Amino acid sequence: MSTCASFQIEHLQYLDAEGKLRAAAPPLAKDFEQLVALYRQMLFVRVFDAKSVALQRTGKLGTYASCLGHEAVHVGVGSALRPEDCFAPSYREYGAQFCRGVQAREVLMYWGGDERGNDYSGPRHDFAWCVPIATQCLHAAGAALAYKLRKEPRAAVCCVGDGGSSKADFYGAINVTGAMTLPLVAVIINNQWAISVPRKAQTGAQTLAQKGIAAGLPCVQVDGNDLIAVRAAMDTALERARKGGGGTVIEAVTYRLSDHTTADDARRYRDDAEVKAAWAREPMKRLRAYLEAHKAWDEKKEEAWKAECAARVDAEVNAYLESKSQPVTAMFDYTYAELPVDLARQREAAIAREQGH
Amino acid sequence: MSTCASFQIEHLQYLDAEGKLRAAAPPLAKDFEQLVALYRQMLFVRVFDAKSVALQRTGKLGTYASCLGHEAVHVGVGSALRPEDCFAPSYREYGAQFCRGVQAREVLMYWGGDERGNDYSGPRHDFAWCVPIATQCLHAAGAALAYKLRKEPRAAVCCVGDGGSSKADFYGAINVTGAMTLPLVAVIINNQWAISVPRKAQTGAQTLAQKGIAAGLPCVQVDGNDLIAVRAAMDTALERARKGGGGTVIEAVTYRLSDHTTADDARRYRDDAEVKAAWAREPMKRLRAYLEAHKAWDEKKEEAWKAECAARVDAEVNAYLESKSQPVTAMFDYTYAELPVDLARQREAAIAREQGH
Amino acid sequence: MAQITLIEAVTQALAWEMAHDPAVVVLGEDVGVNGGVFRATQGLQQKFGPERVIDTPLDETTIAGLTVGLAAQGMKPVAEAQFEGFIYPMMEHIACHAARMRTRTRGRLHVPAVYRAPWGGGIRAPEHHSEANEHLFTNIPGLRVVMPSSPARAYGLLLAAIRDPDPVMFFEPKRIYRQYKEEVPDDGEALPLDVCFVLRDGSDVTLVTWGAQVKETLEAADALAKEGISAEVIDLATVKPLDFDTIAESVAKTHRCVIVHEAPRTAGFGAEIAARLAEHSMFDLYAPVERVTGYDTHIPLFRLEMKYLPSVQRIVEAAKRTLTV
Amino acid sequence: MAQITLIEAVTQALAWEMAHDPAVVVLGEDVGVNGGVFRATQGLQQKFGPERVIDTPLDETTIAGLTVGLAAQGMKPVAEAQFEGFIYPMMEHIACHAARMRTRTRGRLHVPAVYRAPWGGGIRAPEHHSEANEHLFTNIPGLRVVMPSSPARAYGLLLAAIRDPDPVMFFEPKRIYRQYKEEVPDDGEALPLDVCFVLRDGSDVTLVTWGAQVKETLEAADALAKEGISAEVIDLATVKPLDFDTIAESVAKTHRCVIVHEAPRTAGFGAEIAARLAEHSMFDLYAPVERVTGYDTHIPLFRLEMKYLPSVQRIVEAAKRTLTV
Ligand SMILES: Cc1ncc(C[n+]2csc(CCOP(=O)(O)OP(=O)(O)O)c2C)c(N)n1
Ligand SMILES: Cc1ncc(C[n+]2csc(CCOP(=O)(O)OP(=O)(O)O)c2C)c(N)n1
Ligand SMILES: [Mg+2]
Ligand SMILES: [Mg+2]
Repeated sequence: MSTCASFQIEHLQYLDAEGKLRAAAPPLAKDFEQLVALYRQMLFVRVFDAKSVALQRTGKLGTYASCLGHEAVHVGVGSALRPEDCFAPSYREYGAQFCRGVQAREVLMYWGGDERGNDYSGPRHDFAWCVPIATQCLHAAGAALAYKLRKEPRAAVCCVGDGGSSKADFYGAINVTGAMTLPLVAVIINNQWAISVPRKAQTGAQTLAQKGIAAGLPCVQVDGNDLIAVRAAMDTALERARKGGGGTVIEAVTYRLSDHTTADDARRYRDDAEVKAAWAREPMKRLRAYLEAHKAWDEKKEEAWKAECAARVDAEVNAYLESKSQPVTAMFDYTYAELPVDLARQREAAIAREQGH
Repeated sequence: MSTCASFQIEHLQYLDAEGKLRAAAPPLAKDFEQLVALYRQMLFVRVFDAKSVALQRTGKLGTYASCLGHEAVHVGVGSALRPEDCFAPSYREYGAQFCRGVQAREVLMYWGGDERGNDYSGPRHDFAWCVPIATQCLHAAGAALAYKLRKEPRAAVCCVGDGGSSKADFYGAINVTGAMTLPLVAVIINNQWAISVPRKAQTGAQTLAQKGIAAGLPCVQVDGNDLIAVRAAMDTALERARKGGGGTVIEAVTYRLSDHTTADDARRYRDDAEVKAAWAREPMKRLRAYLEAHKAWDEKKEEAWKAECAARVDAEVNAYLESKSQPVTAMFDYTYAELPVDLARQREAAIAREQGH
Repeated sequence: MAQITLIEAVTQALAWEMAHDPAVVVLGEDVGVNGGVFRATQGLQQKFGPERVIDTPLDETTIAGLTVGLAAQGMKPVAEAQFEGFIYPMMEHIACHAARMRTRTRGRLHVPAVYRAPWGGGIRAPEHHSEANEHLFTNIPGLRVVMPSSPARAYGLLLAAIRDPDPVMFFEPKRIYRQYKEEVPDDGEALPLDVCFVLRDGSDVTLVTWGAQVKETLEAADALAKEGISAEVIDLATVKPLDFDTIAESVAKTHRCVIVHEAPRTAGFGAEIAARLAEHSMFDLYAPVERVTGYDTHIPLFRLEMKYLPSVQRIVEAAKRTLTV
Repeated sequence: MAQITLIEAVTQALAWEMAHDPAVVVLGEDVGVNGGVFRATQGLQQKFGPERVIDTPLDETTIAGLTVGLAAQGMKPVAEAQFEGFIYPMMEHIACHAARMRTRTRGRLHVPAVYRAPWGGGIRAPEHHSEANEHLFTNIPGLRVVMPSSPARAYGLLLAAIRDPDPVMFFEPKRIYRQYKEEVPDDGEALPLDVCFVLRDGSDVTLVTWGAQVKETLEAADALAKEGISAEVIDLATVKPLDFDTIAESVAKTHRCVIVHEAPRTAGFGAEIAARLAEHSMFDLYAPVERVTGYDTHIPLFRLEMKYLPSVQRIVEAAKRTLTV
């Protein structure tokens, strides 16, 4: 018996739950201008998120997937990307997408039942929100392959949940990334729950990061509530990817502080105590504490920025609420580049029906 | 940065290519009676295999998947199982199946285009040959779950190729095995090729065994040409499984000495030199050398047993060649437990057509 | 004996069968503590334990394949796809194994499994939560495809599906999960599979439908009655194998037929019914068969989805067209 | 200008388009050095390099999803399923993404991909190597389903499929891969999609078919001609979207129609054609539409498979039945 391979999974945390630096941190930890900008982005997302939930509760939005508690990992991922990189979200990563230019009104449009939400202002090549779990991972791998074939120094990034890391597509994506040395960064956002299914029911693996070993990829676990750690892991992975060094699997450990979506009631299946404990580790508080300790932020700035966020969000909400429905023809017009004869006839019939009633 | 998990992959080999014991071996290494029985089984498979290829070449059999070079891993796996365990093969593991009571004529029937081949004499609960790659892994996991739920001390074993270890179903099977502590032993038979695709194109992982890490399972790599190593790994894994200790991933490293199937021509894509080198490591020679060194086997026994194998195989071949086709009604009679009205009418029409022509 | 909804009837059938057959297990995503995202399995885990009501990892391939393995080894698994729009990764195991195991092994092994899924649109749900994809399965030999459209039929057909020795796709029209309640005795009485249900007798036109569209179709029959037109309404219930004789008999009487379904028109299952009518009932028909269906487009997100789904008015108009030829 | 077989025409079309459009890449299992198990991609890797002719890991989910990603980012991938019976794990990506990306994003992204697969039975192949599953895709909006039945059509339609900005399922009837050779100029000329081909003019009965059954159908037309019956033969070529007008026109002339396909009968695509005829051509038809199809069973292993596949004789008989009503 001889050992033919061995592996380690590292855990990355700089900023602890109290906002104290726990390890020799990367330059970002001292770049307060950037940190403040990122913190503001996180706060914007949180304000937007609360408003969206409220809109749903009052019947002005369909089912909505809250991102409460994911601000550090989402903004950490989104801010690390360059415009020419490609982002393949699931359905929750608004924080990442806002960094890239997607507008809040587009998020609302999508959850408001209107395909135009996916016609992002953000990078036009980014993938749309992706409901079929984990499938986005393979789209990102395909994008990464396209860039590699065209010798473009771009990376593709997908986000997938702890639940999604069980699905075929996730394994397929990281495996092909390893086999073909693709510039893909796969970020597993382990928020402990897949609707009502806890992380431990998904897999017997001690960490989700170690799934990368199966693909022969570098993999690392980060504290997903620590913006600095997320950014550090992303920066390293993206640089490797863009330079032709291949892919990375990052597990970002965080917590879904909200219900799964507004259609869910998490009290059915998880303890208040667990949620309460998770609030103590949430990502905003610790970053704020750190910024305040370094005089980069204070209560006044917090209030002022919150007010501005609220105003911006209101404007976005209004734009959404004032949007007119698409005409009935919109059902037909994007099915193919050109309308086949059959469909053209059905389209005519639908128009006639509209006019008839 | 702290290490949160670490892993080792062990490689198991007792009998080297020259038939020398390389490490402190398990009791089987000294149980020459059993070893001889297993060697005879391996030789029977090899004789059968050559005959089957010849049958195909002369138009008496359809496409056939040869098992040349896999004798140690197939017989190692099959002989480790108990009748009440469940075996889920792919399409190549006759050596394992013969240990369990499947008849050579059944193998021929299947590749001869007749479903009756799958109506095994072997354990009636074993799964059928499985062409859709890796799907058998999940059937074995389902069997393992059934046994666990019914508290039966039985294990399920699936075999899957190096190629198959890339497929969704393999990952799904080992993941659910870890998540639910199922008595499943997943044996990856790494014969270096998936038709024309070499092992290194399947994955960036250094070993295929390490895929088990992704599922939190014990995993080990064995020399798949070393019967003693295969049996040792299987015995350990099966005992753990039957005792409720959960699953194992075993990578058995071997080599496909034949074409992929008789429909394939491996000279299109692989070097003669590679094949020649692999012949030096093949499983029969080393076991024979070991047995002969310990006076448990000799040339005379070899010739006698070969002659007997040939006679037995001929009898099986004759039984196959003499089998009559199923009647046209056989197309209909196993589609549902009871014939739906529609199908009954189609069946009548088919009978009428038979009689008409 | 309480009044229950369609989805409660699903739960009641599962509970009955689990109580009476220890081989029955339920598995899927969120079926356990949460009782399913629609509450179809509500309370079952408390009653029967986590060994029989099993939350799986999030992988439909896994669920489908485990189910084949369980069923082939003596269990009677009832697997759930959380929404029918997520059933695609289950298809290899369903088509190549569940539907084929009996044929492949000449009866040595078989797969008495049920694959359940909430089906169809109209509940203002997010993307991929509104699919009506029965066509994926209706051409696959060895399967049954069943779709209940009332609480009583949900109860009786699900019991039959679980007891059936062959694999059954059981699609639950989620739009009418809670449409109305009716008394459904919890007596373990199954309904026959492979049989259509005539929900309403009529003499002028036959309306054939299944799933959630039974609602609009019955309403259309009401509307037609007000105009003096007597519509017979047939609920396929078992889409495959099709009980065509019941439809043919009806059309022999009414001489007219409108088929209503939610899925896209082209190659939807309505085509099979219309084709059989063309083959077997051509000389009974006084007017061309009409199909009122979804368009050949993806069902739009919910702001437009009601413009996609067949409406009462479209059904009424089609019925009248058959009467004016 | 050489005489080439259908499969050589596939290779020729791939080579042409790869030479003229650097965005075209081929991916799948064994497509590289081996040139595909049927040799459809023979020589392409030598010519265009391993970066454009890519052997993937053995996972159809991966192939399908990579293809979506490639196509959405400006490539034109031609993905291969080694056999059509292995296409199931591709379905989620095809149905939920390839077919839907344009709709979902209002045209921002789209998926100009081709999914090729050898299709159909009759070559004495092992289990799962003989499937005829076009029905899996014909109800899915946003897809094209194309099936060539001659070397020239294989060449022209494959070029069109690759150039088409929307996803195309391209099913190659492997039984006639090498049936005969014909001259196919390698001129990069595509054939139109969404159009049926009238292969033979006739006046007494219309025979509609696609894929490998074109062979038997043309033979049946010959046999009928010997008996003085003039059969028109239509090859759908593009199964979806269906060019029904060509069929309707023919039936308006012949008043009789026989549809021939290899897939199981129930809910096979023949049903759609028969249904449309029932709707639009009812008063043109002098006899019920006939369907000559596979049975509603799994195609058996090869000892029995020829008893499953529609034969010339079955087609001839059906045609005659339409003439004796
Ligand atoms: C293929 C598929 N199966 C099931 C679902 C239903 N579903 C939506 S979200 C979800 C849980 C996802 O959990 P996770 O991956 O951890 O992501 P999170 O929601 O926690 O961000 C499920 C089962 C789906 N959208 N797609
Ligand atoms: C789902 C599926 N895809 C493709 C194939 C075609 N195919 C048959 S065997 C094979 C290669 C399998 O290689 P491996 O898993 O290494 O097993 P081996 O043949 O070497 O034993 C392929 C691609 C198949 N049978 N099933
Ligand atoms: Mg989660
Ligand atoms: Mg192999």
